[in-house]
Amino acid sequence: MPGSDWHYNQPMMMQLTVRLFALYRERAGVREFPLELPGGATVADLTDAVRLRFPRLAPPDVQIVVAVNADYAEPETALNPGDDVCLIPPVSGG
Amino acid sequence: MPGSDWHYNQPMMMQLTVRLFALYRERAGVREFPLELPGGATVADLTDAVRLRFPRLAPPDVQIVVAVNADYAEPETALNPGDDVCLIPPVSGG
Amino acid sequence: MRQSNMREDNMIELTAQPLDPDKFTSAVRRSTNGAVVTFLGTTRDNFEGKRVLTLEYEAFDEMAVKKLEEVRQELLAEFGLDEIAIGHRTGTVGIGEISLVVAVGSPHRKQGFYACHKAVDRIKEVVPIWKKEVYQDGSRWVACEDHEFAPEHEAALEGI
Amino acid sequence: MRQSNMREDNMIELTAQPLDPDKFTSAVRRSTNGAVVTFLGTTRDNFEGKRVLTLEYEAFDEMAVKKLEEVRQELLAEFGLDEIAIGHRTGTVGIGEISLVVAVGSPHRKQGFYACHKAVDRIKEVVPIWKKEVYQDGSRWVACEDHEFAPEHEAALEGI
Repeated sequence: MPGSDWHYNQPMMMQLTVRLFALYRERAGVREFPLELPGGATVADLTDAVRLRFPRLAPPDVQIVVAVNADYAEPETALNPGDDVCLIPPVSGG
Repeated sequence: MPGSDWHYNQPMMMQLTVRLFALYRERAGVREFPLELPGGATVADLTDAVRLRFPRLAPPDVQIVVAVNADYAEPETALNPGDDVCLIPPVSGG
Repeated sequence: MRQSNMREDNMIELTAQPLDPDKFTSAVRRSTNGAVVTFLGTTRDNFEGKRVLTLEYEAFDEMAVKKLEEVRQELLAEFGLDEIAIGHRTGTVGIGEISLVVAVGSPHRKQGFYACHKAVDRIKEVVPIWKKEVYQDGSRWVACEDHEFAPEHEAALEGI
Repeated sequence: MRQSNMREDNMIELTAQPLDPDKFTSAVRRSTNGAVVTFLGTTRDNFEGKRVLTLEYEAFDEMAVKKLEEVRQELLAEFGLDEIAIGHRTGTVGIGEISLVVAVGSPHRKQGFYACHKAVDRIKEVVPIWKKEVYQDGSRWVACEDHEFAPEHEAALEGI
């Protein structure tokens, strides 16, 4: 497991579990997946990583909306280890 | 009973029954009363006659709304014998 | 005593019995559309700080049903709705009970909200129904504020 | 399986059970006021001519309840209402059933209508709930039209 003393030159990595709902869950074919990101990574870094892993999740011109700890997060929001991260396709309740 | 042959100079009179509701019924103290008006009388003639008979029914600056045959009537509407005439105080349903 | 004055098409009801809102919303629900907007008017327990004990609704029944149906037809035509159902209480209505129910079934919620709002406004404007608030020490016909005899009116009538 | 996710104050409900509109209107009725406006969203039997067999609602439960409560608090503050109660179905919902109920109790009907309308709009914008229409020959996540892969998107992705 990566840690601050694993290598002095290596940025601290954080382990996240990303959950998916509805359309995204079906397109990815998984309910959740583990994702490792550098310490200090933002929501935008996360969606970049998600697109690399699941290129067919959303068209390039569609922003992937992310909820962090059950609230909508901006692309520049910094992530922290242990955050609850969910990918939110366009909602259609009612 | 007055009729066209009662006196050749007498205009034909018509007999109406005027019904009252709610505030007007209570102020007049009657549910209905008979009213004799000249043939060709209008709703305005009727409300004039009503005010003479029941001066305290409505203030002078408040128009007495009249329904003829269960529909709102204009002051210039001509009345006919047998019309169902009702005095409609300001409504307050709901 | 007349207990209910329900039209043949069952979409207008003037009744001395308690109104069941579910009956009206059910009457306008369609599996082809998606929006039902309902208004319930309920009787208040106070007027300008005075405690209201009960309400008495009086209607010119025949004309009231006719006007309710006119309002219904106007709005059906104006907003392209599926259905409107309207119920109004008459007689003695206890505090907190439903005196008016207007249910609108609509393909689009926006039209449903507008139509229901307009229906309630129109009903309060044109339907010959009157309510009287009964207090411990008297009563008052509602919405007749500008129609009460002010002192100058009383004076003007003295000479008649 | 979670059947119901009712908050302590009982004004927000996310549930896999049928919604009873009367429960919500009753929760917001007050004898101190006079207006209850209710919206019922019901499931449609068709989409662009295709027959819909059933609907599947999926929710991010924890966040959905939180967002519903936020919408409720926003509108209570904005419109000076007495109370708002909101219910939303999850799971499989048959055609013609109620998927959403919003009931607003208000001293004034105008505010009641505005608040109820705005509540429905906000719920459809911000609450993480998704519906899927199930047809004889497939299914579709609703409101994802502009989010589907158009042919040029498919092409752009070929190289990845």
